[in-house]
Amino acid sequence: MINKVVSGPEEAISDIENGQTLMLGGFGLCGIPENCINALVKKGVSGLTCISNNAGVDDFGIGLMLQQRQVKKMISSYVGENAEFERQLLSGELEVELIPQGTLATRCMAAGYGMPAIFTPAGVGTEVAEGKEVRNFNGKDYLMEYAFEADFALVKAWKGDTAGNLIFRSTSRNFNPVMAMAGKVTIAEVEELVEAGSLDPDHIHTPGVFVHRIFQGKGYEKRIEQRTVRTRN
Amino acid sequence: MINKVVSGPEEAISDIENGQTLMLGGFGLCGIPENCINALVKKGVSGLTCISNNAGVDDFGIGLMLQQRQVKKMISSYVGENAEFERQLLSGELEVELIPQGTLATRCMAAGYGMPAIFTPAGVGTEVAEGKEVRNFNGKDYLMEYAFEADFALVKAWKGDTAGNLIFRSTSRNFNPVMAMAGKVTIAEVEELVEAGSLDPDHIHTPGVFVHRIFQGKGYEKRIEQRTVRTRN
Amino acid sequence: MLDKNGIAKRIAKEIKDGYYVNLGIGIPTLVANYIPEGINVVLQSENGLLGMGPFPFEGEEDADLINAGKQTITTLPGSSIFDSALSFGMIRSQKIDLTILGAMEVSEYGDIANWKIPGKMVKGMGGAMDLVASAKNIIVAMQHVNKAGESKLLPSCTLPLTGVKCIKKIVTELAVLDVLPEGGFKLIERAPGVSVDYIRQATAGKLYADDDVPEMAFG
Amino acid sequence: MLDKNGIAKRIAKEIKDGYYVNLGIGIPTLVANYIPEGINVVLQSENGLLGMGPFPFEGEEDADLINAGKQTITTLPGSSIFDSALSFGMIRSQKIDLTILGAMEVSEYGDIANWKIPGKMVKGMGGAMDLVASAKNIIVAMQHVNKAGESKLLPSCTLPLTGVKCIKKIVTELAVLDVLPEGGFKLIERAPGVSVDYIRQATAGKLYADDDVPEMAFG
Repeated sequence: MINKVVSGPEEAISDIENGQTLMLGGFGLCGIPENCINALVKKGVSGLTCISNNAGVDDFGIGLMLQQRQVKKMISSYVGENAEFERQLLSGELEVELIPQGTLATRCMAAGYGMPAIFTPAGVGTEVAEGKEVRNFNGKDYLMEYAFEADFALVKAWKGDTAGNLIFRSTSRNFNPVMAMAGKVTIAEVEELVEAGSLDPDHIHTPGVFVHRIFQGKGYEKRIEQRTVRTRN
Repeated sequence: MINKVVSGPEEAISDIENGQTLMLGGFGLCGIPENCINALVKKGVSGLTCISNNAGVDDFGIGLMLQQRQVKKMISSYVGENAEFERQLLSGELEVELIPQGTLATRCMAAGYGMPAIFTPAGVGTEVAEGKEVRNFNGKDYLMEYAFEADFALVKAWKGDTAGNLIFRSTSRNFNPVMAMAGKVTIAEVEELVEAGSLDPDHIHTPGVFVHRIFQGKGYEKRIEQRTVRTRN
Repeated sequence: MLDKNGIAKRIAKEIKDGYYVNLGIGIPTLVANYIPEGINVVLQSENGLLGMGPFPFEGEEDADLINAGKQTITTLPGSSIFDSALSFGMIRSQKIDLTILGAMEVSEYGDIANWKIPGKMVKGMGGAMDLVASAKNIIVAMQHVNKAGESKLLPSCTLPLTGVKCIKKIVTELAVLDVLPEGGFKLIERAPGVSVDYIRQATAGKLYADDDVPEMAFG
Repeated sequence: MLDKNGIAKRIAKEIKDGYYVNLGIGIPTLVANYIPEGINVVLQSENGLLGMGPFPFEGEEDADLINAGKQTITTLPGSSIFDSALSFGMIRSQKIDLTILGAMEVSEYGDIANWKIPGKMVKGMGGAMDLVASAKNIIVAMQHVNKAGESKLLPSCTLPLTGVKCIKKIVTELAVLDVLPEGGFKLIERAPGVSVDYIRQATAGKLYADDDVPEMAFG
């Protein structure tokens, strides 16, 4: 097997440069590449275009990169819960492209599947459709949406092996597998890194061929955005 | 959970009618819905269009349906290894549409993902492209291929639960998950049927929402087409 | 006049045995509390889960297990996890039987606006545009009038659209209404004690009402 | 002049450390036997496997574990299983570094024909059209001439095409040749004891050869 292991987040992201396009896995704060984000903040790289469903909160996730003014443009489906984000957007410092969540996921998938474009009905007849090709199939209108291109995809998995195979846990899977397939370079951080051969081939969510670098992350905070509970009767 | 369990293959396929379009999972003889095929042979339904990567061998798999003249048309990528198939094809009794294997898989996936068409470079400049729309993206030509529509998808899984969730074993996964998503009615036969809640949600390959009927099959032969072995030194 | 729970309770009556259901944020989330006993329903959360259960008991929250509203949740037996692309794949291919979501405005042709108010901070559409564009059966849970007393059931939407000609049924604090294919709101049920005239006054779009519109019944 | 194993052995030299490789049926399958020691290579089987291992020991065959040639195989540590759509997804998105397959004819522009002989029973293209249309690096393993002694390296293919302008390198029993972007076969290496003139006679398409074409070296 091909060994993809790197020493840690610093080495993994060392060649990310100003102005590049990154995909970041996660939904809300769930399943985000915490170690890579922290390393990007430390490195101070800027002018980034970030493709991510959300933009974190003020003091966690992509919010940390926003505070450092490292992000030039966000491509997301939902960007609430972030005061600094709002300030930068209203002041014109930050550019935002909002696209439907399913379109976002499918454009990532399209890149991973080598499909240059896909058709979706999401956004037909709305401002999302402006400037886009509309095509009718079987009486229904669809927008043609292009596959994303990202210089790097940063994803977070639960377990991974030295060959780059990934297994995600529960709903922290979300955008991670489709983004893992879509990066020109894909960096995976995992809670537990094991030897190739330790994972059941039938359980693997992302085959190692899509992953270029992998490392075991440290100090996962896994912050909860909306803690909702019920009480025992 | 919604219970999808039916008594067996006879009940599962009872409303399949002459002239309908079926998808059948499997690659070669690996992971084919043996019980459903046997029930179709017994039922004697005919004039079928079968979407399946292969057409079985003379005395197993779809070959059994060919012997009974139940198949009007095969849509496949590879149809060797079948003398009766060849005879019917050359005599004009059987219609065959050969399409690239990746195109076949992706047209199934497109149906399951609600995408009316996809783009693939496979077949550009060949007779497969005849009559199809060619479109250039980033300097490369692609064919537009339509999502399949199938009245029924018949798939074979290793384990399944009463909610219709499926887990496949090793390379018997092949076309089964994409076809499971693509049938108007999807019938799953499994080697082991368990109660909902017995399977780890992270291990499920096909979510139950795609499966309409499920039953535990019997007497799996799992024939091997090319037995290749090495000798111990 | 119904409160939010009343709206949720009335909508719950629309859920049939064997349905896969996607619940939006707000009132739709409350619908889960009123699903009739003996009915088997599977809730989808579009971040990648079928078989969503109730909130966890205190101390049992799992940061890796959240719903589309980012709330900690649980799974029920028979649940399955998948990535976001497959999640919207099943939405586009209409495997979800019923979608319930909120709205700022609905037009008499079934257009819906629920994601953007020009001049205000825009948070994004999330999965709403995918859901309304694909779902075969959508119920809108909304207030009939806004805080300024203006109708939210309009001849045409004034806010940027989320989707066009996609809403077929609306449940508000005042009424249950169908959107007619040829345009117009058809009054199906009145909230307890609310008159047809009251509803007519609160509805800016065309309203069609029979002489005898029944009051809502609850289970 | 090389036998089939010789062709496979020469092709194996093109495999670099860290490559993901797809091997077609026939001579390409033999290449697996000659992958240099110390080189880490992962073999893909397009039915849905990365990390294909050797044939199983007798008695250990598993009907659920086969390769694209329907042969019983094994997996190596670090292997992964996936469905056929994802398998061709990774082929289309060029995650496979090298594809090795057989051919009936190759044209001097890199067109390939390997799936159909008009008037004969057609078995189908399987995954060949997907592979040649997508792979960034394809090596053809083939006989230089057919049984009738006619060249299979042609100005243009006479058989129905599998793909156009996609082949960049060919290894035959006689030679290693590159296909030039502007058209024509460039002779890179001769099989041991085979002269340039012999190769020229066996090549119907344009052949370019330097004065001093080296003999193939093996390991």
